Amino acid sequence: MMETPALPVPEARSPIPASLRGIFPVLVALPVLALFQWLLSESPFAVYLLSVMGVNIILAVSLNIVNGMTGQFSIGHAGFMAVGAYISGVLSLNLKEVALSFLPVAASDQVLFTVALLVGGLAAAACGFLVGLPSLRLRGDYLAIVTLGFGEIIRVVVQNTDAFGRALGLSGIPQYSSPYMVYFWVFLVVLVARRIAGSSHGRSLWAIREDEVAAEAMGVDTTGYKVRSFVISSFFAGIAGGLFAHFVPIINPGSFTFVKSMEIVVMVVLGGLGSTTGAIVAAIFLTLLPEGLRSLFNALGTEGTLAQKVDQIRMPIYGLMLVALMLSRPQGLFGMREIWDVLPRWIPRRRRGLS
Amino acid sequence: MRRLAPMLLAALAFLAAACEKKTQPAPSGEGGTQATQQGKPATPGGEAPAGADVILLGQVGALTGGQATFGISTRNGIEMAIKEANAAGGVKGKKLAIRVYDNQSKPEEAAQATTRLITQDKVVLILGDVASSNSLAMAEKAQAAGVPMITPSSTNTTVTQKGDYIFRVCFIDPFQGYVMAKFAREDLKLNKVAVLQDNKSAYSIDLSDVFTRKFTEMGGKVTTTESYSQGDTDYRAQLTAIRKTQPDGIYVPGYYSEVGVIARQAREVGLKVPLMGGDGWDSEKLFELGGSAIQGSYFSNHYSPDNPDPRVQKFIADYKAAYGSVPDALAALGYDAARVALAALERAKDLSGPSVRDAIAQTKDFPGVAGTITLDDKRNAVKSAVVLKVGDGKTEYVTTVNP
Amino acid sequence: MSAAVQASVGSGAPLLQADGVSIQFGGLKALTDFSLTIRQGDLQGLIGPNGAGKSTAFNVLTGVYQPTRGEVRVGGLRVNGLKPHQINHLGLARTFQNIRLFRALTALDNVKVACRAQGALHPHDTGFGGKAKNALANYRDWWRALLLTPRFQTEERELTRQAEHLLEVMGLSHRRDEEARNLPYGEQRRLEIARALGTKPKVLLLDEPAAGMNTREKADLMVLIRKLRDDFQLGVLVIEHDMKLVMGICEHITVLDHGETIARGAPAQVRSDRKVIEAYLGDSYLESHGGAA
Amino acid sequence: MAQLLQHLINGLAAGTIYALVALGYTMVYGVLKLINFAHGDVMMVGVYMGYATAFVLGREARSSLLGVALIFAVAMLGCALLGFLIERFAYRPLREKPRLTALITAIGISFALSYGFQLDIGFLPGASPRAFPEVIEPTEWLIIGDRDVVVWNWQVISFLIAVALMVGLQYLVFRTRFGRAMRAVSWDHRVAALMGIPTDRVIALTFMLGSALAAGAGLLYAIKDTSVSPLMGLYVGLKAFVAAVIGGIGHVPGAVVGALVLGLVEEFVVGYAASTWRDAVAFGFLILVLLVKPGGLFGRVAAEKV
Repeated sequence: MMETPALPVPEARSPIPASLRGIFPVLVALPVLALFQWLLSESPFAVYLLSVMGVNIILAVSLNIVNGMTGQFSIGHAGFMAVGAYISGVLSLNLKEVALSFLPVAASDQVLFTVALLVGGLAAAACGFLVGLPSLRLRGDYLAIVTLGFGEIIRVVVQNTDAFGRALGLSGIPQYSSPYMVYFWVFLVVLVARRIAGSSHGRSLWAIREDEVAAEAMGVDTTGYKVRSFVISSFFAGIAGGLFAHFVPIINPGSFTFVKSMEIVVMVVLGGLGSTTGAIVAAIFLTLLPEGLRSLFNALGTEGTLAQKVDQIRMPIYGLMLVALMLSRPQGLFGMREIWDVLPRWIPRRRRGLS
Repeated sequence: MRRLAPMLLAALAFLAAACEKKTQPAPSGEGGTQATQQGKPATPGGEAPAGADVILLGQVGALTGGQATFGISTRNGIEMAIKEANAAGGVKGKKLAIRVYDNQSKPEEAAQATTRLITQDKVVLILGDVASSNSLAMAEKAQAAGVPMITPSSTNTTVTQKGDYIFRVCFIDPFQGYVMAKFAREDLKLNKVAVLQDNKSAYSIDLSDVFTRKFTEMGGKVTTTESYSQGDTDYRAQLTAIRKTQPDGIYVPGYYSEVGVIARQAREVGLKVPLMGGDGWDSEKLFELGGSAIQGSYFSNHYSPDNPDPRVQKFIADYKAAYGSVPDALAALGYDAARVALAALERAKDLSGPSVRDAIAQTKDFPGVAGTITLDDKRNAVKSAVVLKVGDGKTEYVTTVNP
Repeated sequence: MSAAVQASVGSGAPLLQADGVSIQFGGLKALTDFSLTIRQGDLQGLIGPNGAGKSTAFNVLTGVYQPTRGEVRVGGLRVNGLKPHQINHLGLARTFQNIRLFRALTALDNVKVACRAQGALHPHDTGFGGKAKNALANYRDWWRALLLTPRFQTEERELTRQAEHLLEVMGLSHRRDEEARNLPYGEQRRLEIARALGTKPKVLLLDEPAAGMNTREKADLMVLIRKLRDDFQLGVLVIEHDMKLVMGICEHITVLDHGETIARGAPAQVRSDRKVIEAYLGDSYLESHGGAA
Repeated sequence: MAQLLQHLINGLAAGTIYALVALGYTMVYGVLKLINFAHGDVMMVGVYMGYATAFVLGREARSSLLGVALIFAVAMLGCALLGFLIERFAYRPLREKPRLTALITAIGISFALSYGFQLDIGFLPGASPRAFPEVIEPTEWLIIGDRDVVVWNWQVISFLIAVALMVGLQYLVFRTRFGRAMRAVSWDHRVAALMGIPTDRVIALTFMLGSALAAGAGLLYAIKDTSVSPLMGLYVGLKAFVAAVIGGIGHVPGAVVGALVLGLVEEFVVGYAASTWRDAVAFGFLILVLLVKPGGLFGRVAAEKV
């Protein structure tokens, strides 16, 4: 029989006192992230690649809340990312000269960076609400096309407003982002996704995914919950956009096309709809794959014309690989379950039911 | 929530109150990156792998996506220059190799590929992209790491302003826009001109902005500015709107992939006036796509293909033999950029970043295929531009405009 | 069930009342002039041949369809135009004709979804104020869930306890962590009832609960329904084809045919009603048996 | 006034092309409830097949009636085969799986085709745009005023071909046995199977039909706008999908109306308002339509059977 999806109920006595349980994971994470940042500081390529990977993880996990847990179908995630990127980028550009008097410059930069991120995230969340509300009366494919439309409208708006740098894009945004910051937010989004999944709100989202009519009859305010899942997911997409804007030298509309939205949807489906760890693993895999293909082809020798064409072959290979994966494992890597449900028996796992 | 809201407001108010001008000025224009050194790179990142018998160059270009055609032409031009150099014994007695990465026409991919070239592949020099936004992303990373970079065809002024390691072998938008404005006003004596730009391309927008400003300064009038997006193939709506304003000419600073079809549809909609454009027009495909409709139009370019200079004709013949088609401006610029780089590498006392940078800066009257190249103090190429008239299957030289 | 509804029920208003309710889909008159009153402790039946409009009546009462005429009142409060979840919060729960469990969730989670969804503290106040209060209450709940506050943890434990109790009542404790889709048919039926009870209803609407059961299971079900009514002080309305089952447990029966109410009253009286026999067994039966029995 | 007429003609011309591609989307969606994102790229492949045939035929042979017919036949049959292969090997195994997995497969195929054709290895054409050989000798068919409004012969011919294809499809869907079977499958393919309808064959045929239509549309598009490139499928495919949704996805006549409306809206936005905002207005219009009529202009929102 299929193992049950891990919707743990935090009722078993856990060693940590109840009041501390909420912030305990955060306390653990901070030193770990500091170590992680120190390890990476001397290799810029690792820093850049891991930052891109972190942003992709945030996008995948946040989209999983809408496409995975609530069973809705959004292909406009890059639009929310763009809102976050441009709003926080413009804010940082204007605050470039400003510093908080009581803090050393580096610290005040980080504080202002966080403020810019949050403003970007909230703007994206507001867009999530705007797009979420009217379109939630629509079913599946119609909702998809409305979210797709939203993404395209944002791209055209950005392309035609001077404040956003039009087609050239916005450059000179202070590069405040660092792996520490990126992975702090990765940690936050995973924590939020897991806490939602484990809570009664998460169960209501699952109910909507399984059978919306039955959920409504059982007292779940389906429209309200769908809007909330949209708002939370687009907030984190905005944060991901903000982080992206602060480590990429320039952002322009070309980075937020509907092809980018589709790449995020692919990560969520590949990881398994509804599985947070699945989304993480898929995001890591699909970020490192292109670089891996490059290293592989470089190893084959740099002289031949094949080496020159190597980078062109990546995209068709990516396409065919998707088809193969979907045919071999349609339910995605982990299906609806988390990694600790799928691991083989001999790996010691926490007792059932402990969150 | 009741306790949370007042706390938040207090924090915001406190933050706002505490803001004041930063005491020490933000790091100079280079925008010191958080992760790596600020301003002047302390340790040059680009020192050659000791003792290696191969000098490795890097190129990042759009090999897939909307601008694949331009990226591939540039790569072909560079590849040819490298092959010729290797045949002639390489540089400093060492063979040359080039590693080409695709940026899918996206700036974040360009930055990622550049960082990989610098830190993993340890390239000595980087040849930059066509699209200005991608080149800007690459310039930021190259400057920070102290690796010299030459962009063959990014014409946006801000690219070389990123720092002293960033060079370019083509002229910049303000000059090219001025060239066509002057030509339209003085040679063609046009009074009313419409502009049709590609709002997805910074090159096209910059050229049309400069043209509009310069043409109006010289007493002309720009009747309307319409735009299309790269990838469109139906421009009849824009052209019908332009026809209503009865212009004497239309400035279309786009790429040949779109301009050819625009010319056809302009004639179709009844616009007989001459079309004008920039170096983005220069390609054999212009005649194939434009057919008879494009004839009688003018465009500014780096060089004239029927320039009798033997080096130019040899380049065109070799390119045609190697790739089966006449080289376009992007291939020619790619070829020149590579040869400027190789000449600099030969001149430089060693392969470290600063010495190669200084060698490139000394480029003076370099006999490029696409015009003689002299780099000014802002590291832009001081080149004269030629204006060509589109004939039946080939272009005719009209005039030269010096900077 | 919220305080306001308790207050009005206390004053003797019926738990569920529909009077003169009609529904038309385009030309088709699915239901005409349907009236029904359920008080606490009632165990009523709603019968009729296939396509008589029984399920349509159910869907009108629970807010899935909006009536074109007439009014539906739950605990004395008019619910026309309310969404199903708002009506549910007023104390009206239902099961479905073809089982609609949350198939991938465990039995426990199926019931917990229903238990938890009582978040709306002011369901009757459907004006803008009510909506704002609900939204605020809900966002505060989300914050508690995200911060995993102690209060949230106790709430979750309480929910689990309630759900486990309901599973026990319905004899499904051994299926606690089993996915709903893996349960045998009879148990899925019972899980649906347990889930409905999770919303702490005052009125329970059972849509063909005995469909697909053998006679022994039906007998057990009859006992169970009566027991639920007494233990939870419910008003129960059952849709059923099986005359024996309906006649067995229902004290009052409403008969529908082609959307119209053709008979209403005690089981014995309805059994002998000419129109009911004609509707059920067709005219031939009447001729052959020489009019009413 | 002439200006308005010219815009009307341009808009209708663009609309007919969108219509033919949108019909493919709607038919496939009707039968399989799947948004076939690879549909635009199948059209692109058809155009390149037509390009190759026209090249082989040589200058004079291709502008003869037989030549044109041959080019259309090769492209449409080739695409029908491609459509069959895609459905048979990529979509059929996933038919019972959640719809999102089939969609990701479609995205995978779309990437493989569009980026694959950008390579210039072997028979693949390479990235640079090409001019579709002149198949119909362009002559002015109708001129109003001194060239205020110009209608070209090929515009009329392609309009007639498009209308012929649409009428043919309409006849096939609503008048033939196969059409009835297709509609039955679109309502509920499980029940249709119980009624003895060979659902697999019907779905395969629908795919082939949709792909062939797309090839036809692609050729008319290439004749209209001359320039042909591996990414043309992506751009036209998206707009055609929007048109199909405006009309009510799954509703055959709706797709045509949606496409014509979209073509005209885009034309008038560019013609009279700001051309930079064309895409934003197109999508804004779509969202507006969906807000007013959630099922699209003709679509019916299936009342959930409780």
